[in-house]
Amino acid sequence: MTVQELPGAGASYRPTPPPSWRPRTQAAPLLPDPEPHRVLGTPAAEKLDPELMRRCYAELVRGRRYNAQATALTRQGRLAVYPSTVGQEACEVAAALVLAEQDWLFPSYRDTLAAVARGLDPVQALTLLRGDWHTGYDPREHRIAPLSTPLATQLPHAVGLAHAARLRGDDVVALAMVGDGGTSEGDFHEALNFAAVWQAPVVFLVQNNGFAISVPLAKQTAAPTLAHKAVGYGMPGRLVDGNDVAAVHEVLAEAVQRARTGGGPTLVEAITYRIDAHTNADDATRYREDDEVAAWKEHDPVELLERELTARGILDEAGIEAAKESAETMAAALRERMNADPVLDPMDLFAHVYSEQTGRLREQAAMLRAELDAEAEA
Amino acid sequence: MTVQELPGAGASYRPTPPPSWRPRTQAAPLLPDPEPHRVLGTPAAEKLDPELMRRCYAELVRGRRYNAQATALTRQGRLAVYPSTVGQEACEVAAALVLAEQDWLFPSYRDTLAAVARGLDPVQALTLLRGDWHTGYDPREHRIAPLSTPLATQLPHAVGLAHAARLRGDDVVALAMVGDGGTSEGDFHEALNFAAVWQAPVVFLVQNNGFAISVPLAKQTAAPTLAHKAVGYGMPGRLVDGNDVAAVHEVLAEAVQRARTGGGPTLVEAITYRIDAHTNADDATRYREDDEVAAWKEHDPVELLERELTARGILDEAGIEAAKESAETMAAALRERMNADPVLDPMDLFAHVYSEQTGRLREQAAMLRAELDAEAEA
Amino acid sequence: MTTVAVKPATMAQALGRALRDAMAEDPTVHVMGEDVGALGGVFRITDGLVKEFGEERCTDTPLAEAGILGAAVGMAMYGLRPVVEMQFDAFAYPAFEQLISHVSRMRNRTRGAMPLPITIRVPYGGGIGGVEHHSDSSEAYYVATPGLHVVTPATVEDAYGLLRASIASDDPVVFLEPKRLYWSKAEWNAAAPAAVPGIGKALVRRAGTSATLITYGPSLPVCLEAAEAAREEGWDLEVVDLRSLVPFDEETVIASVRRTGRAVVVHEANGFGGPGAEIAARVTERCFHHLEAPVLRVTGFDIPYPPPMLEKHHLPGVDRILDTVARLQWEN
Amino acid sequence: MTTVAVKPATMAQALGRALRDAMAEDPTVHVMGEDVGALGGVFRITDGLVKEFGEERCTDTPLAEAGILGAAVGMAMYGLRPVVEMQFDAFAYPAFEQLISHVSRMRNRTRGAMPLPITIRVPYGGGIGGVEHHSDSSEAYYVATPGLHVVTPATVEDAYGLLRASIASDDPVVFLEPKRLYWSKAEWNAAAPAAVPGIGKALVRRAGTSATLITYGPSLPVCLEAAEAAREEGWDLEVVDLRSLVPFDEETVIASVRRTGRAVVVHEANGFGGPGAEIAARVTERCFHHLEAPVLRVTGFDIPYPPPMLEKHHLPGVDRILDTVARLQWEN
Ligand SMILES: Cc1ncc(C[n+]2csc(CCOP(=O)(O)OP(=O)(O)O)c2C)c(N)n1
Ligand SMILES: Cc1ncc(C[n+]2csc(CCOP(=O)(O)OP(=O)(O)O)c2C)c(N)n1
Ligand SMILES: [Mg+2]
Ligand SMILES: [Mg+2]
Repeated sequence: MTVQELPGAGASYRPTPPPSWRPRTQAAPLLPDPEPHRVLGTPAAEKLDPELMRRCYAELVRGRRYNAQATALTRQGRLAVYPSTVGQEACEVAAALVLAEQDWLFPSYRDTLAAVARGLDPVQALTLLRGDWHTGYDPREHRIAPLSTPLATQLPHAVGLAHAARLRGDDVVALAMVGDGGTSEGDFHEALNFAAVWQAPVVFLVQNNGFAISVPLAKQTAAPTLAHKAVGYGMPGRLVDGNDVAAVHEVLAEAVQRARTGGGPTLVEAITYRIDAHTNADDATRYREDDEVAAWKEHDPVELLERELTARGILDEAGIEAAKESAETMAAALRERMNADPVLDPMDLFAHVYSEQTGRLREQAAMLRAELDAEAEA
Repeated sequence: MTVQELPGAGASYRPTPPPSWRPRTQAAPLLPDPEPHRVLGTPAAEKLDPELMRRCYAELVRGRRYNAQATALTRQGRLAVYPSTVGQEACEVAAALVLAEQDWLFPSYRDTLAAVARGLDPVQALTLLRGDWHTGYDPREHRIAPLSTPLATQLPHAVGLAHAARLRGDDVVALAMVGDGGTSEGDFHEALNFAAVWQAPVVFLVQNNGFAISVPLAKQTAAPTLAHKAVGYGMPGRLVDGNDVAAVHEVLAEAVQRARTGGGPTLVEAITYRIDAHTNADDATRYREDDEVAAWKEHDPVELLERELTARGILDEAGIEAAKESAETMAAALRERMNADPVLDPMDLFAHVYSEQTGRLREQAAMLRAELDAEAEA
Repeated sequence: MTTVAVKPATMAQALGRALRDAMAEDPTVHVMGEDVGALGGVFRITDGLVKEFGEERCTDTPLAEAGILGAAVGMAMYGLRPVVEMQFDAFAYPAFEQLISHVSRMRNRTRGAMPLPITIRVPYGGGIGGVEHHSDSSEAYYVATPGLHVVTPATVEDAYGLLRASIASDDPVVFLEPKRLYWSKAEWNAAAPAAVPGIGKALVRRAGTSATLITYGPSLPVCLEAAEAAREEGWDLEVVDLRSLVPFDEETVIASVRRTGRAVVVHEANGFGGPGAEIAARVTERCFHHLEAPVLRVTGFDIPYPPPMLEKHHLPGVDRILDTVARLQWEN
Repeated sequence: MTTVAVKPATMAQALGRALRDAMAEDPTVHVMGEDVGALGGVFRITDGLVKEFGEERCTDTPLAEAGILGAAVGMAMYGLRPVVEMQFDAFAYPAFEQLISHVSRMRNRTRGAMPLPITIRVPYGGGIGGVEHHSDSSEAYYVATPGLHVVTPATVEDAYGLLRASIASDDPVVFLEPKRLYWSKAEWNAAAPAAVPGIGKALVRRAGTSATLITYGPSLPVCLEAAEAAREEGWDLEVVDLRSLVPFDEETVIASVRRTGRAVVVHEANGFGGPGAEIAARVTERCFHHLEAPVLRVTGFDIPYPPPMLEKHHLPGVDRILDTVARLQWEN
């Protein structure tokens, strides 16, 4: 066939999309907010739910106290390590309070506070960090997945669980937490993509606290914001002031509602700051300036809320005192209970590797048993 | 401290970004073209470079013939497997021609044609697929990385190489090819993120041919387009008609130029279609309709260009014949050379595992040597 | 369903049937992976499942192995029983962090509260002329990971029985399918296929007295052939099919070796640090005074898997097995 | 630079010095990883490098291990010599596909045209009270991957010497750093630190006649302590430090075992499918008639790494080593 014989040569070729091409959605999903969303200190604060805000306040105060107590426990050798969430309490608390009873929380290794704010016994939340067994609670009982140390690996779990629940017809939303650094991992990408393709009822909350240990955000990404990453998966992305508990709660509540009603996943980036070092073992002076920390302390999540609520008459002196007191009670109990040495059974090492012990494990267990007996005799 | 003592309580709180927050770039990077970019059949075709277009045409014809020949070789048992690029020749050819001598190409397992269009001996390009040694050429000599079978794994290599070249002050751009399916892999994400953070001179070319083996794009992503993924890395994303060689070349050339001049990476999505089955071993009728294939055949990259060039007088009957003839010559030579059994030295199995053979490998080599000698004697 | 009497079936068919039966019996069984839907998998093992059970139970996932396995973890956390297909051995590597850090440890991490009954099907091994990355024998990685079971069938019957048992297990199972046996045929009663009650039992596939060949998966037919050929040399070889590498059925193996006094381990995987090392070390430990010669190994060389045109030199074959048997110090 | 005479140094300091010297000598050496810059790494091994060599030679990467190793592959393809830090053992798992499918195979794939001189530093092992995922002994995975060298120092001197040799190697090296020896001290001549000419030579760290303890990395000090304690029981134990698992210096090990007639392999990694299996199998193969007893192993149990409060029960200790030595059939 020569070109002369071709039908409609040249100009008649229509510049339309090729046959089976179509954009996957009609338009690009909403681009994230250009500025972090805020409620406190803005006119939107008029509509705050006093009951919810009082609960948030109590949890923030408790959370701050919990952080202080946990860090103190590291100094006393009662915790092997503690990654503090001082400065990030608004995210932790909002993530916990926004979920319904039947929903699931997928915390990262830093997020013990979210688990505690959800109602988990602080001692159970800290079991791992204490050097005790890897998980201190039954995840199914609390609908809190084990704290995930390998970064971003919990995100596909959240997607799978939410997907499974929907397949079974259950009303369950999964909220998964991850840090700014964790967004660079392949698992972040794969999880968000699966969630969007499956329209799974998941909410991804990125706590952008400015650092992955020592690595600042500028070395982690060149994106305008982390929320912009949502675009590439075809899901909505939201940007929120992570120290404004009302704003975080609002944005997460919308996302949870979207997920619950079949609207699929949402990526939320909360801008916050890690006031303490990465963990008690870290030396933050190596990689950041005190000035920056001081400036962020002026934007403290507890104070922001306290100021707003007192200004609006939602909170009074008595309420503040009551919150403090309840926090002290929690801290005292925690301190006391953590001061007792936990009793671990070495034989547990072999008890849960498989549903049934292999011959090899039985043999090894017998060896350890004999050693322990010999020790006890000596 | 009570709330009364707090400075500027309530209304005076300014809704500004928290202290160290700033968007990483002033604005979101350019959103990808809403429609695939086109040149052929549009007014933009006025400005086509005749010389370049004639080269493209010759390579397209050669590429089509190469594909046919390679598929024929699978039927004759001369290739173990062949993933055809019939229908995708415009992408393959443009990717090859857009690069300068010193630049690097990172092909996926499907992209032998791009390597051939870059000047690689077709027999060397097909060595792997023939069942012969894993790589048939010296990557450094041709600046073509080995064909990458594990999907998307070549993308971080391209980033690292481009970064290294820039560190050494060399003018080198790396162009990495990947399929629509490959964009779901974690390595895609990590590579694009590294490229953007490092502002590495890399161009990522996604050939969206509608399928990952049998899995259609709709099960792969919910993004508006794959080009939208660029947004989340803070790099420009472009969408182009992958069957319009002039458009692909133009978009890639811009991206290569941006990379070369320090502008960092670009993600290009080329919308195209795999006319043949996934490989000769695949049965495409299991997962797609003939109608769709037929419609895409109407949007054939070779015909589109031929039509445009003849309409514009850039190509005449003689030019068409010459291209065909050169393609036939290539095919005949390829056929003939592939008909000879390659001679492999079994002892090569041990020769390149390490720079120096370990004792264990020497022992194993001796064993094989003895077996071969015994066989030869028998 | 019409009754099908004993007639030849392929291992691929038996595997497919096992999936089908498991899904039919237990609504929590979900099959997922790349191309498992309309295509039926690149080896057609999942053929027909999407038609019978729908896309929700047999799901074509995005192309991302860590995502697939990670999502399966979440599904199992919610009480489902995912059966994941990894398309080829080497394409399971991207999922290794999920596998090692989560799949193998979730039960232990939660003191048994959160078992993960996930079956990970991995077509493995060579001998099919596959180009690079399509013929790895990756079992050493799985074997070295506590918390996983590692199962591999060598016969049509076991393909069905062991896969059923693996899916039924409350523990994660890496189910290694010997690619080159997919098309192997045997008489098989498809009307009443037999499940294997549990995993962890080796079988003596051929009784013998001179020495024991210890093997599994793709190397079983090679060993049986070698045992036949060995008769000419005057050796009566016993052949043990491990069927699962974890649990490793020491008792069966050790009983055999104590009987024969000599043993050779045969597998395709690289020798150095391969499963044969564990088997040889353990058998020696427990049979030391019964052994007339050290336990030897016939394995793939310690090299990356070769290109198709050279793979025959790499794979353990009858001759190499016989040569090795000959080195078992018969003069003693 | 002021001359520093022989004085105590930690393994961490020696490793840092090795990196510094390698970078100073060879401008193609680049250090990269998470937190290797301003922080100097979580173990401070890279402390000071960014100040001396700038961010381009000592680079804080995004948090993505496959990306780090994949980028290093590309850099090595262009002629650089990347030294990658994986922050902890378990956090190297996301990079396994890059490691197995590319790092270990690129040279072989290209018939030697494209070697990848990459050093991958992996802090490994337990005994530091690390919470989950911070104490894995992952060497079995590396050992089972042809194309990689696997090196691990046990002394301050070797930390320097072997790391220099690894960086100098044209092959990819997985350099396993025993975490709990980071702060171990020894007299060391920092003014003239000695490079090791090449990797692959084991060392007899203690001569003895009764039996050989074969070990490496974190277990060397434990074995030396056990050897001292064994004197009370009347055993004079020889202790061999492998220093590299690949290449495995068979000759040194075998010479020792042939001399002593008995051997115990000691390592922290899980026993089943661990490196000790290979060592035991091979030593037995080559020393069969010299052995008075089977080669035994003292290893971590076949379980996921335990929580800090239980790790002492898991780790091979002096008593368990002596108990095992006692099982070497002395009555014979
Ligand atoms: C896969 C993996 N790689 C590395 C680490 C080591 N690590 C622990 S926390 C951390 C930084 C995490 O930063 P980010 O995600 O921002 O969370 P943040 O600590 O700020 O809460 C790193 C690198 C890990 N836990 N997992
Ligand atoms: C990591 C990995 N997983 C799975 C495969 C098996 N596989 C080979 S090609 C292919 C589909 C690739 O689709 P796409 O990326 O769209 O490229 P195309 O084949 O269309 O060129 C798959 C799943 C692989 N090669 N690598
Ligand atoms: Mg952070
Ligand atoms: Mg495709």
